Amino acid sequence: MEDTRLALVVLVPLVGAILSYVLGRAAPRIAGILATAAVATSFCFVVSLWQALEGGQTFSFTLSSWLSFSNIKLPLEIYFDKLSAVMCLVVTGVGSLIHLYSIGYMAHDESRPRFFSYLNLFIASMLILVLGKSLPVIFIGWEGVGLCSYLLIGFWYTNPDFASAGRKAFVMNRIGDLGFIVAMAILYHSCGSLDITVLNRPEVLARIPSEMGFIAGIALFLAATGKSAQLPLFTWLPDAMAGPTPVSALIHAATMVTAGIYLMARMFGVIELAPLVPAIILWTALATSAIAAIIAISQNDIKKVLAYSTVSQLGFMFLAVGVGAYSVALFHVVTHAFFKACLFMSAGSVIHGCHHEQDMRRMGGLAKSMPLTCLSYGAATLAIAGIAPFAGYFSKHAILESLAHAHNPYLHSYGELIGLGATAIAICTAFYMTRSFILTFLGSYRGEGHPHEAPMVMTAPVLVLAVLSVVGGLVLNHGFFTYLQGPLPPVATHSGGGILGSVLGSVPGLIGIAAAYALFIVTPAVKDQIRKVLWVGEKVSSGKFFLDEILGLLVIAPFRGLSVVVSRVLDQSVSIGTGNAIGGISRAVGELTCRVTTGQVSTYVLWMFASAAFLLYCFLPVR
Amino acid sequence: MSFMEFVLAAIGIASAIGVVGFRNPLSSAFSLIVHLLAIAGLYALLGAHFLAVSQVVVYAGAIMVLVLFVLMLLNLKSESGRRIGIVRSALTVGIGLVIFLSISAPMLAQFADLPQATLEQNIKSSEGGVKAIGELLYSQYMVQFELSSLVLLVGVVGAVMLAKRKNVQLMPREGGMGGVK
Amino acid sequence: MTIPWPPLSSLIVVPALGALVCLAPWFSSKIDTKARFVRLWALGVSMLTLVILAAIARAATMSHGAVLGLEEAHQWIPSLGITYHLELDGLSFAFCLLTAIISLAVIAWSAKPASAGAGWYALLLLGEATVMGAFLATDLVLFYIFFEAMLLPVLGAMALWGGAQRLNASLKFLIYTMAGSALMFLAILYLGWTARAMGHTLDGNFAFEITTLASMKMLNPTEELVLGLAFLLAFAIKIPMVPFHGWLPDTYREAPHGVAAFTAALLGKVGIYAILRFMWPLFPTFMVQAGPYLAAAGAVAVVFGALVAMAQKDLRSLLAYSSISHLGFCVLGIAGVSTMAMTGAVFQAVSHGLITAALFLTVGAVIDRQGSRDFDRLGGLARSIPLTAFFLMVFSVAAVALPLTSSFVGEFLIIVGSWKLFPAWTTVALLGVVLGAVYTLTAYLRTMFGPLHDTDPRTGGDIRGFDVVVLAGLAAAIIALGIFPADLLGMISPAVEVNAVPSVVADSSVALGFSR
Amino acid sequence: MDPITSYLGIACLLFTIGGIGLCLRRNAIVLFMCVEMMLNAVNLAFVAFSKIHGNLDGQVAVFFVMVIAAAESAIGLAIILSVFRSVASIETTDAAELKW
Repeated sequence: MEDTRLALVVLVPLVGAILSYVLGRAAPRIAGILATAAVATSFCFVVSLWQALEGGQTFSFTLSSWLSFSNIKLPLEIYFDKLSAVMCLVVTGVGSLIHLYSIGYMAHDESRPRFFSYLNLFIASMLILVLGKSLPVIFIGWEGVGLCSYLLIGFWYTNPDFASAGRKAFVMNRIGDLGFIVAMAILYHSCGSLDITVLNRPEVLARIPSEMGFIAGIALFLAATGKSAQLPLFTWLPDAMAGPTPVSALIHAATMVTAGIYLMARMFGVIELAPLVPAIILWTALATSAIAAIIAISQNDIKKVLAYSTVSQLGFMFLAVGVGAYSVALFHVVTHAFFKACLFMSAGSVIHGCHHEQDMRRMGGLAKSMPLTCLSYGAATLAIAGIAPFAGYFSKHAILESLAHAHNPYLHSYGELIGLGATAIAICTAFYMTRSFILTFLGSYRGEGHPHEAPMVMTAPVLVLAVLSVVGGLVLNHGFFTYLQGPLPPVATHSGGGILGSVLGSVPGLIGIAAAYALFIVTPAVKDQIRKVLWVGEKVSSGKFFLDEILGLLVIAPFRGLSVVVSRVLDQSVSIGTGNAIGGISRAVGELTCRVTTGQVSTYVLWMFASAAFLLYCFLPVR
Repeated sequence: MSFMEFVLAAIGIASAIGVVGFRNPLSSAFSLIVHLLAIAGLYALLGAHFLAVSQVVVYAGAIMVLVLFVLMLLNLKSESGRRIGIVRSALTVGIGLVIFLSISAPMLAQFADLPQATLEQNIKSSEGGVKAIGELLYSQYMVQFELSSLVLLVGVVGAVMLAKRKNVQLMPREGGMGGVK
Repeated sequence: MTIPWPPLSSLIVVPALGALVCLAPWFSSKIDTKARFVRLWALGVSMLTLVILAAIARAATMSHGAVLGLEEAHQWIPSLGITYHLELDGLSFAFCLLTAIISLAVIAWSAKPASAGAGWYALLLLGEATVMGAFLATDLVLFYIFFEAMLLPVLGAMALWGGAQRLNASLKFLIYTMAGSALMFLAILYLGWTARAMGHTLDGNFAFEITTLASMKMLNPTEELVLGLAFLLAFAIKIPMVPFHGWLPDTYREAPHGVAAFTAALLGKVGIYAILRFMWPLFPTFMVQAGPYLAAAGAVAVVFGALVAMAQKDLRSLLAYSSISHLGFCVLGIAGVSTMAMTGAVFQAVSHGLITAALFLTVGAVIDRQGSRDFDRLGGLARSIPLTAFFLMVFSVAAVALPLTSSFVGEFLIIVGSWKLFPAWTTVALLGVVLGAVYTLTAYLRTMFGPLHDTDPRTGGDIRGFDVVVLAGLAAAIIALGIFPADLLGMISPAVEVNAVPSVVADSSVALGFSR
Repeated sequence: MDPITSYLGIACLLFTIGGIGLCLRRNAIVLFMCVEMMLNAVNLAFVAFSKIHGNLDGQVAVFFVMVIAAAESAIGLAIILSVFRSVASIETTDAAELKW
């Protein structure tokens, strides 16, 4: 059913982006307010559309006839159903809170208008991604988000490392998008259309030949790994912390990185075509979240810890996708958006308070000077650790449970192993989060200067998100799965299982917290011995598994070398060389032939006479 | 071949070989004059009387005199220096032979079968007296005649232009006679 | 088709006459010292050409629906059977539109070489006239004449006002193109002869008009192979395809910015257009057999161009190799029998024209103002020239084929269209797209981001006044084509189908999976 | 061989002798004379032909050949003089600057 409000949801942030830049140049203060207002109005539209969504009703709106000519129909159409409603609510809701927060955070930055315009542009492209009715439209949002993350990561472009971090993010996303395009090509030719509503119908999926289906599935997963930072392509996320903290909160915690899971959920039919694809997803997810968790333990930069924790949590979500529990994964997406955004923003307030100090070793004892931020950071830490009443518990518990019911042929024998691994990672998560909490807020202040509490405009959104990460789980736990029954396949879940169940469920979190508390507060000395004993693990973890170096060696160096070789050998010597060589040859032949002119009259006469003789001999009608 | 034709032909060929053979250009000039006169004789025998006379006047008289004049003017010695290589002369003679064969064979073949009668009759009618040639010249070949006057004019003007003394003073190289300043 | 008002040849005559008037005495450097009036005059002429084109298109679409099909035919040299035959269908309309826009942009661009006076504008207008002619002519000999003629204005401008090595660069450019087109001319003559020999022509002498020649179906496979290769060589050098691109780096390094923009945007496209317009109808079986090789050449060009661009030290040659990479994509598009891929290729060619011209002009502005073109002397300019940085960002993003820019539409259609026919080569080309992102962003990073290199305040300053309008216009065109490509695509696809595809599909032996 | 065609034979022979002389000799004037000789051979053939065909066209042709020969000799000798003046020697081998 056509609805202009849907168009406004996307267009308002877009217009906001342009206006906030144009007007912002005149008066920088307006930019922030304008941008936040734009996202807020978009949020209101989403809520009003969400209210109007009952039963199977959906909204759609065609912005332009885009790629439709002769018999090809690919209009630029956006589509609003329950799944995109959930995602839009998260994007615009958390987005507006973050916009509000960044008014305070970026108060002293002189290129604020450019920041807010990029932020709004990001929200607009994320909305297009989430609302896209056909895969190419989703792809528009997909690349738009990549571009905005490139612009925002490299926002302080005077520092060359930040700029190259932005480029690294964009290129890695681009490698993922390669898969997206390949998948689109396969699906278009076998199913004839790229419309998401059509693609998930079983009779359409039956038309895809099996190995093509497998390639399409893997290609889509490659796209998701690029965007949601999974194993092969996740090293860009920690470097993306070079951008301002609101950017990390919005893009690299709440919204963009979840695009991969949204795509998997949308394309669940294609993913499940070949049973091997979910298995591959499961194993990569497990490996990624394990590696990220281990690395996070030894990080000293507060934002890097959170970045690796995001990668690990995303791994968790992909675990749920791997076993086919898409609504569970989305539930974790929502709760993760709440507490991770809250964590990042409180970290931002800490950094802001400590005059842009990001290293936890020069923080500590901030509980006294920044009580509110400490409170929200604590709440969010408990949530992410998966302690009973908090949001994290419900979604993480649901994932662990759905792992137990995995019925994928490739995973029968490993069912419990994956469950155990997931629990171990959960413990790890609790451990490094508590470590970061202790290092920043407890003990004595190790930095110089005196940190101060962030202004109200920053702490207010953080507190709102803290409340959400406390209450969110409880509220959403029951209605969420049934709500998403429509667009997504059903998933077997049961209620929280009473007090005993919740205590049992939060045991891994408690273990992690206890261990961290013991090591860092009670007996710090023990920590050093362990570090000496496990020095190999410590070296690997702080060296980030040397992934950057491996990637550089395996991918970047060969290509750079190849480009030099190709440019020098193939281009210079072959194509340009042959051109010059042909020139040289013709000159040499020229010099050779002009030797004939000896300047002697007699030679010329002899030549003339000889050719006369030859011609006469040939042509005169002899005999 | 009547006796007279045979003699004249022999003289012609001998003098032709003489022109090529003699080292001294002066003697080859004289041998050429003899050659021209022999050819003039042959013309007369073939009935081309006007041509025979003009040959003697124009060719032998005018052109050869001019040649001799130039020879005397430049006072050239006989060709100095190295002899023509044997290989080169053998090659040239070889080529010459090829040319001779490839020209004469078809020509002779062409006319070998001419019936004697028509031949006799043709000889009679082609008496080349001055009147006959004059009529033909001024009727059929009027255009060519006028053009040839143009050619002669160009010849004369050209000769004057080329031979005019240029004010370029050039030091002559040894060997030749002292250059005309 | 009746001769439309205004007649098609006005598209050629108006710029040509405008060029002549530019050379008139009153525009000479003595009177109009800073070439202001001659620039206005040239602007007026090129704008008029654009208006004429729009009028023709509107008149055509109104009279018979979306399909454009205007012809203008006169006898030119009857004894040789050469007719002055112009035709405007969707295919040539797209390219004529590109020519008109690019010429307007290049003429409007203020930064012309200092020593260039009225002659600069005359040569540009002449260039526009000849390129327009190349896109309209459907008589092979007439096309060949324009194919050669369009080289001269560009060559002249480069030889007169180019960089240090301009003379041998232009000489190389001339010899390369001449060598290619000489073979093509022989092929054209052969076609004319066989047409006459086969007695198909009505008045018994040669026939060069493409539709008559195509309808004759007179060539056996070996003839098609030989003639096809001759044509292909000429267009391969023109596009350029990879092994034949020897002239490109020198030309783009030495040519003045405006001429480099003009050449990059238009001359290459004639190759793509001509393959669709002439080679598919004339040599269908050859093209089908050559399909995989053409696709391979295209894909290799994409990767090769990207790799070499990554290794470039200076901005201009990076752009040169990037245009090889983008055009490789178009070649991939026209290799196979698929309406979607071919329409995508034409659209990609048009969008590449706009983007490269914009990039060359912006980079030209950067180079003129910063006085150097290699990366280590440039850097951190985003702060000192923000507006140029913004435009360069927009055009780099378009060059990387981001959705909602015109190049995404082209690339998406080509990839999805040609995936069914050449899956392997399409994936290789996709790899090229990723490499494309690498070198474009590296170039942008090295010039715009990072610390400011030279301490002295840049005297250059940002682009001002009319140049901003030009770049804004180009950016608007790129984004508009990115969001609303449907009507242009609607025009191109029937023309492509009429031109290339049926002659192949009708040929039963070749009913290759003719995909949508 | 009947009498007339023998003239043709002689003409061919003279022509070749002139050609050989042209190739072998180095002195400009001797070359000039050999050319004259070749012209004469052609004239002889012309006259023989006019005799065979019975009309006078051949002889008129000879007349024109003589005219050309005269003009040519005037120019030729003038050239030889100017060559001599510049190179002070009549040998063709000495006037050999016109080469690559």
